[in-house]
Amino acid sequence: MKEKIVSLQSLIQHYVQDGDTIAMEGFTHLIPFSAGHEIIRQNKKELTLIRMTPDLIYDQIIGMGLVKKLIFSWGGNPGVGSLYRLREAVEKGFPNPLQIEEHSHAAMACAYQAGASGLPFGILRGYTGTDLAKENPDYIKWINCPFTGERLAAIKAINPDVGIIHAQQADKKGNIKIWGITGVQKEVVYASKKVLVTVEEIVEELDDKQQGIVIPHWLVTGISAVQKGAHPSYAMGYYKRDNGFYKSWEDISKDFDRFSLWMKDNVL
Amino acid sequence: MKEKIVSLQSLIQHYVQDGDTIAMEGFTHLIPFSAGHEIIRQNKKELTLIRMTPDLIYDQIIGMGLVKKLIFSWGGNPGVGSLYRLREAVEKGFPNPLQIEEHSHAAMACAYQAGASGLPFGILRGYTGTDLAKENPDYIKWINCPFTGERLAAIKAINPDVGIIHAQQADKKGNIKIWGITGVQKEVVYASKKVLVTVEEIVEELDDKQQGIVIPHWLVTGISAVQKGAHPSYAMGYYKRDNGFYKSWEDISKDFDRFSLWMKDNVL
Amino acid sequence: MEYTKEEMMIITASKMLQNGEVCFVGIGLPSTACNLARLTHAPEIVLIYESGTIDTKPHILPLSIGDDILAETASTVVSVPEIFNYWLQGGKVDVGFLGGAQIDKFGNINSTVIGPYRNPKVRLPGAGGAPEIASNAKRTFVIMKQSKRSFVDKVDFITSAGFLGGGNERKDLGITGEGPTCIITDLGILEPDPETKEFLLTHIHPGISLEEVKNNTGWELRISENLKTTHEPSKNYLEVLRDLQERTSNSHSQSTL
Amino acid sequence: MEYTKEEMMIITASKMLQNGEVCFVGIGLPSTACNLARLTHAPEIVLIYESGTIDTKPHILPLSIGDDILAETASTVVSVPEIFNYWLQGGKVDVGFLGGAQIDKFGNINSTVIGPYRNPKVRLPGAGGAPEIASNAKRTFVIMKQSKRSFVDKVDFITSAGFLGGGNERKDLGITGEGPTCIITDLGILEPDPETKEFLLTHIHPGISLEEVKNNTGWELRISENLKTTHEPSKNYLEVLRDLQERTSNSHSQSTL
Repeated sequence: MKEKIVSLQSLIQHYVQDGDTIAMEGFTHLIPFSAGHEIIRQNKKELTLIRMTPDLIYDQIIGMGLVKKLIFSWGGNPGVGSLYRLREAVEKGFPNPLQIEEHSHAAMACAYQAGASGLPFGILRGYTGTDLAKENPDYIKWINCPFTGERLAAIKAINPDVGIIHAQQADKKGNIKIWGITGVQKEVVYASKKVLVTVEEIVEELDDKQQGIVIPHWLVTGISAVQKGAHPSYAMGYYKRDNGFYKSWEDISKDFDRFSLWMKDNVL
Repeated sequence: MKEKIVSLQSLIQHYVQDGDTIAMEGFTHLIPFSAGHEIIRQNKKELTLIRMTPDLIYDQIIGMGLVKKLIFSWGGNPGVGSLYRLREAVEKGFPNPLQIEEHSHAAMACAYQAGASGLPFGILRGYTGTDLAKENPDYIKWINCPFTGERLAAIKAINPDVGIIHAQQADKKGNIKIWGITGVQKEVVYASKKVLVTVEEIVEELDDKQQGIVIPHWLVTGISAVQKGAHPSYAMGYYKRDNGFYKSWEDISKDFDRFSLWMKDNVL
Repeated sequence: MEYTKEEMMIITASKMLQNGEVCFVGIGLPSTACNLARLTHAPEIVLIYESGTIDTKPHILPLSIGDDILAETASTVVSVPEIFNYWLQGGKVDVGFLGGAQIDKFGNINSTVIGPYRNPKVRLPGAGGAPEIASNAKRTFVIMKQSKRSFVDKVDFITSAGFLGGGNERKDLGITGEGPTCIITDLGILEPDPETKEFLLTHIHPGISLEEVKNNTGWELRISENLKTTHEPSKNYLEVLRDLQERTSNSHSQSTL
Repeated sequence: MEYTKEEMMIITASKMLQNGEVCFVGIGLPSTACNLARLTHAPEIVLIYESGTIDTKPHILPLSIGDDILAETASTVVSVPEIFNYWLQGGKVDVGFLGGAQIDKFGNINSTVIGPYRNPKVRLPGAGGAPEIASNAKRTFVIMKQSKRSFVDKVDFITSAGFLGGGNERKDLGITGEGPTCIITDLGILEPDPETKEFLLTHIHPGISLEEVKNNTGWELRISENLKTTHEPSKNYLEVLRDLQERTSNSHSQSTL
């Protein structure tokens, strides 16, 4: 596509393929819910999803049976409890068996950083004595510091096929501005082969009074303007986190039929 | 000392010792010239100085015979030519022999980052085939990626005894605000055992409209307000780089007697 | 003033924190205890959440680790890699404050699975920031409700290392942080034996019997020779805590949809 | 229009750059050539300086790599670790543009010492960003005045790897970037033989004799069978370049002391 700023439908249709490895990031803040919903509507399948905190959006995509593998570091409903669709997939293989690749936050941030830095791995002082390291030698190994001999963890880099984030603003050229909690979004942008961004609004000039980060336009593959595109997560300066909805997800997601109905009514 | 905000004289006297390893950073911007001059006036000796770009300030401290070792990655007068005091120390051992530990910028940034991250080394895809790596096995080694087998450089971490930076603002509590080019200042602050900061001004509230970084007060050991404390380098928002002076340094520093006279007239 | 066991636990935990300490805060009970400390005896305590919010001063408790209230009231917000690399791993955190689903007699925490890892009976949320908080904070406090199910002889899965097999094992493996120095529960306080690193009951909350504590511990709990009774919570702490929880509850029950 | 050899070199170099390319710029001649390209045929070229200034559009040339003018006209400013990790090492740079004190027939650059490293005759400024620009940019251009002293058979010190000993040595060692694809000088353009990677003269500037080029090369320079003559600089390029240099010179001669 020639145009960088397109409809959400077109953005997902052109740049997300069945079988892709996709990182949708946003640490509590700016979670790209609308983009995730469009992936569900377009029935993109056999996905490997990457996210530090899968949150409700991945619970939904997993519950819809579109995910074959999840790479993550904390899979709960923050402050509320479980992600029941994720749990059923792991505990009962329902609606599909779900492979998992599991990290700690520090290790996963390290893996993204390595990916963004063009390195095959990152190093971490951590994981010593834990079972996560013992269970997952495919992506957690040990190296010795060549100067001190100290044993440190080596974490395999993460380089998604597609990185998807939500941001407050884009200008018409496609430069992106994010402020507030920026999580690992910068790292995902640099680590991913394709970068898709939904934004609250397209502006003439990016707000340069907000402390935040700018992502230069030539790193961005495609952009779509989606108001409230992070709800029930939030977009600082636009709307607040819908903690009430996060709490109500507990009951919606617990039962598959109720979940399916909710998805039908609210997403499909 | 109980007080965090003190005179420059007191700052250097209390927190800098003979024989210390000191990093005074500021990548072209915000170079802590006044702090360096105070170190010269107080005749702190046997110093190990660390700076990516030694710049005029280290040329001066070296020329005054106070330095035993320099850790750096580019030692010139930017856009002008040589640092003659540094050159004479290396080429002729005058006024003292100078040990050097030499990096590329990427490797030195990596070493600071490792230091800031509490790691004994950082990894770099670089240095392959270069003589810097061959000549300096004490701090440049090679490791193999435990996942891909790729050979990468390992750079020994830098953790200075004292990190000194210049910033635009401090508030009364001691929080620091820096904007414009921030170089490796954040890394130096996190990597150093003591952190000294000179600032253009002490303000009631930090300017939160400027895109930049905030260094929380409890990371800062001591602060001193020094107007034009970075001249002939610059402080964005306060004064511009004195490129004319940088050019004139060529003639001042070439000849030791002229240099000594200039130091006597302008610094001592 | 009357109080619940949970209030006793939270207030006791909050009192472990000193003014001026830099504290890496987990969500839930740790966050409640840390903010209570900030609103009472430790106004200068520095609270850091793994979302990158530094020195945050929320007037209600965040539901998640990255609520807007945390960013809005922070001195500065940094990226997630920076919080883990420069702050936690870089040795800038005095106290890590953790919860968990299971803990064992050597202070190892499980927040990953009940049952076998590859075939779990219950899949829990997982590690999050805990493993590196547990290893890289200068010391850690744990706050957990005591029960036979959660205080076990051996955790099903070591998510976060305590003293591992006990004795010097943690130190010998090169883990830098001191480890869990106490477990604050709704029944008392457990602290490690200096040699074996097995957790002993060192404080019991007022009105709680030793019997009750033992019945809610999944290993043969040893009692310190020097067992003390914890101080009752004062009216002030109870009022500040209840106000905080009420403000929080009002705020979280609203959906903005 | 009359022009100097230096002008010919800078203008020829600027023409190698394509609109839209992301270019990591060294100070001095590379910076002049890159900004000239931006002010003529490549208005959308992205210039990145190692000070962390991204997509900068200075109206005068910076004297240093981190002049205020670079920060003021940048799309965004990032830290130095970020520019080297995420941009250069992360593979986001199309063209690295370098100078140097010495270059050899395989495009290896020396900017460290003349004479032995431990006992140098002349101590040069050193590496700076060059080694990783030379290895991690997708390809590199080199701009240097040609002379027997600077174009040598073998450099005294390899600061930045070109094709090392020639042939496939660079690739076999796993260096990711393609390496120096041309050396633009005041006398012509040198490009590597596809097999041996030895640099050959492929273009000669108008009015320059082969004799002069050979006399200013420290190795037995081979001439491409397909030698071309470079285009003369147009009036427009010369005027834009001279204006830029005049504005720059006026600005840099003022001391603010």
